[in-house]
Amino acid sequence: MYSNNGPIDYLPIIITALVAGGFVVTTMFVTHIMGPKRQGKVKLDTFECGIESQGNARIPFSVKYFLAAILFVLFDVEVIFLYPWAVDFRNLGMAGFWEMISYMAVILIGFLYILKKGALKWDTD
Amino acid sequence: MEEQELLTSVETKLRENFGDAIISAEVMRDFPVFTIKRDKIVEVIKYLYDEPEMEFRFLTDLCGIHFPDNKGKELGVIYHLHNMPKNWRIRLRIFFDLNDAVVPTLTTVFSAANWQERETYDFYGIVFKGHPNMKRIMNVDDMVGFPLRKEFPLEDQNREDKNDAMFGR
Amino acid sequence: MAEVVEKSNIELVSSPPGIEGPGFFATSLDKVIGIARANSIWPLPFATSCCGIEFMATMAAHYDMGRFGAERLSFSPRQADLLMVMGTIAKKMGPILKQVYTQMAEPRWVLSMGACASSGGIFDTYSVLQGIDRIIPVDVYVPGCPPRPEQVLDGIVKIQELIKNESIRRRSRPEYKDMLAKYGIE
Amino acid sequence: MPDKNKHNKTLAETPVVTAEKLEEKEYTILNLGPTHPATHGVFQNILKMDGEIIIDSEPTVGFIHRAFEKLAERRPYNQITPITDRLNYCSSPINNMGWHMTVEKLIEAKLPKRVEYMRIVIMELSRIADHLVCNSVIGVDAGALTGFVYVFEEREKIYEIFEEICGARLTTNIGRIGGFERDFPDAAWAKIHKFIAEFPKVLKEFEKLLVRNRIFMDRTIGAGSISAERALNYGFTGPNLRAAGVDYDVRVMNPYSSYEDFEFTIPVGTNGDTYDRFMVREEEIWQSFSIIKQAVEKIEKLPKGVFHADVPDFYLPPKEEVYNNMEALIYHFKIVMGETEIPKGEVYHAVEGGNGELGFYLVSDGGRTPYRLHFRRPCFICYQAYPEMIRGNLLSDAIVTMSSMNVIAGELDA
Repeated sequence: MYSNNGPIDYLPIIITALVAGGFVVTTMFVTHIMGPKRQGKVKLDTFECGIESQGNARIPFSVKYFLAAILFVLFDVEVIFLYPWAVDFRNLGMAGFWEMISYMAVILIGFLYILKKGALKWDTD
Repeated sequence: MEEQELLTSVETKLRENFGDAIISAEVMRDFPVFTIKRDKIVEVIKYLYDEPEMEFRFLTDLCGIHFPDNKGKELGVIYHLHNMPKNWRIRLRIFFDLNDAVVPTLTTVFSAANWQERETYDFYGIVFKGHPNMKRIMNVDDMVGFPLRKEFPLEDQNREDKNDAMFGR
Repeated sequence: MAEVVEKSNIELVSSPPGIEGPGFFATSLDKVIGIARANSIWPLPFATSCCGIEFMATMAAHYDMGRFGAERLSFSPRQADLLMVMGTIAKKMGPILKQVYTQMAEPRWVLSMGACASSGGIFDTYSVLQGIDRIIPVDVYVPGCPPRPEQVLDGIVKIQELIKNESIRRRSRPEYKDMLAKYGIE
Repeated sequence: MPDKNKHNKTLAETPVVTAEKLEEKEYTILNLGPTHPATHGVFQNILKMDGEIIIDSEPTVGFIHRAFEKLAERRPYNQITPITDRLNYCSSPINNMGWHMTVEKLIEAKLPKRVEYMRIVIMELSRIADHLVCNSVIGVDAGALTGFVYVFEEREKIYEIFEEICGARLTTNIGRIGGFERDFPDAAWAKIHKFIAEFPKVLKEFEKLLVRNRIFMDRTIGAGSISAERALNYGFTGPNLRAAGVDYDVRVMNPYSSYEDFEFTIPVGTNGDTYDRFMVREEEIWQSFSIIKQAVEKIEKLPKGVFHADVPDFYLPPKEEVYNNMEALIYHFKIVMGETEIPKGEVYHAVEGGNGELGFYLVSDGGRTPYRLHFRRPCFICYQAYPEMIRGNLLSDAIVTMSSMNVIAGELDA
């Protein structure tokens, strides 16, 4: 059932990678050449709806922004590990199923902890 | 008609409490109009606000006016008050000299007066003493002169393509 | 069923002039880039007053500016090609308009919609800037107070003509530089 | 007073910014500047924010100040109507007719019933158009764009009715002092009947999209709320005041243009937040719709052909008379040159505009042009309360609050 997959079978992947990478490189190269470059002090200033900007943007902001972002990354990585399982779902059978359930249970406990600690509560100051 | 009765009732009440501060009282079209001395205006309005029979609890409008030709009383401020439950509307007017255009502010009684006083200052140069943020609201902050005074020209001055011959000036 | 009109009146974008032969077609790079830019304008709606509401009608489904490729509005000058100044520009607004125009990426065009933006309109008063061409260069003026949506679309088509026939190197030529220097924009 | 806004913080609980408190905690300053899409063009707010919660806001206006009042002092009475179009340009017929009624009050002109009913049809149509723009833009600012596109199609139909009558879409300059410049053409009546037949279906669709929509309710309930007592102190009128719970409507309080012949109810909200303003406007559209139906029935019963009152000093005689008989020619010339005698006096007349009580305070010294004309602009007066309404709310609530107050730049910076 398995064809002896020699290196030739990876050709389509290489072609798509080349096309994708090539598209990005060429468009950046072409726009860099085509676009006229007129750098002026006012143009490089930050856009503040038309008025000069006062103060700088580098001031400490509250931690809940960072928490929301990092927790998203965490649960996103968790979903990535489900993909290989989903591909081979039938063959892994019940054993695979219980493994994944225990994997997700561990992360669920972490999620409950987050909810209890109120890390995602947005309205508090 | 009922404006007349409203006029007499409000006038008698004001005359009792403020005596000579009420300069004149008459009915114009359908509005009882009172001309009041400048320095008593906020007390009169506060009295009309608190008095149980009067209860003028709504400031409809506040605007300035400029009569260049009656000396000593060039600038004026006009207040429109409204008693909503009984639907009574009255107009109070104060007039004062062009050079000491200072009027006590009404923001202590009505927050609605905040911007309207700033606009009156912007247009007529009438300073409202005690106003939290007394500066121009409509025009550029460094504008010289007060545009709605009669002698201020209407047209944009640095416009060179409009020769007066065509406009009969 | 209404009988089908043989020649449909929808006029497809005509291909640019070029040398045609069996199986190949050659035209200048300017033309191709011009068509690409003309049919994908990202307008910045600098809408201040009544013309802004008429612009909403132009963008809505009935007159649909999206048919001309100008569907995607960009409110930041960084990704805008066309600055559409709509409505009265007071003297207080002048520096803001000039700042937004200067911060637009090249190549940029300006469409001044309405009599107020083009020449101060009926408001010849102390507080109104008598026409935005006193502070920024303008490519197309659309008359009217407010102009009908069809007039605005006609202005957009005129801008598309300008874009199609513009050479790529115009923006780095000296004439363009000192034209902008006249407005104090370096 | 709604004790809790949607982030269950009362106004008292929100951190009041005192000078020393400011120093010890660094607040982010955000400039919600003039060219921001949600500010409908021309307002600037410097927001002092702690994270997402707005502590204080400092609005700047006047970016399209066009000196209406100075301009009005230089124009004869007939030429001021085009200026009033550009006050609240979402519903310019209401401003025009407000101005005409002020002058009619000055010269004490009596209008025939038919003219007043025709005026009511036009005013209610433009009120529907104004509320349609405002409600659909609340949807756009909360993220629901489809409502906007569907509802604007109906608004185009209202524009077509205006076009049939006066030739213009947005800045209509409709009507004259004393009535209308011409009778409504039959095409206009046909379009009005078609509008009456087709409009409810689309409005129900729009309401189904937003009114019970979970996301929309979460976004708008409790956002930018103001209490009735504070709203009255800030001089609110119109839908913003009615949403706070006060049933004040100029059409009912001092009926003008024979509004007393119609039955319509005044929708009133409870806690004056964005959702209430949305619902009050939505209900007002239905009420205006029923007024239009009643007015059209009443007009059909009245004799045809009457479309203006007899006001010789202001109403231009028809062209065929001007060219044929001497007297009409003299009147035409006197009106255009402004030689007709205009009574002296002070008049204040208020009209229920799209955003509230639109007042005209006219001082006339008998001259060719008004001596002083002051517009009581509801937007200008109610936008003062914006900093207090959004304190303690999130930035996204501030955006929705601004569009729900329907602040129109032209009316605000007159």
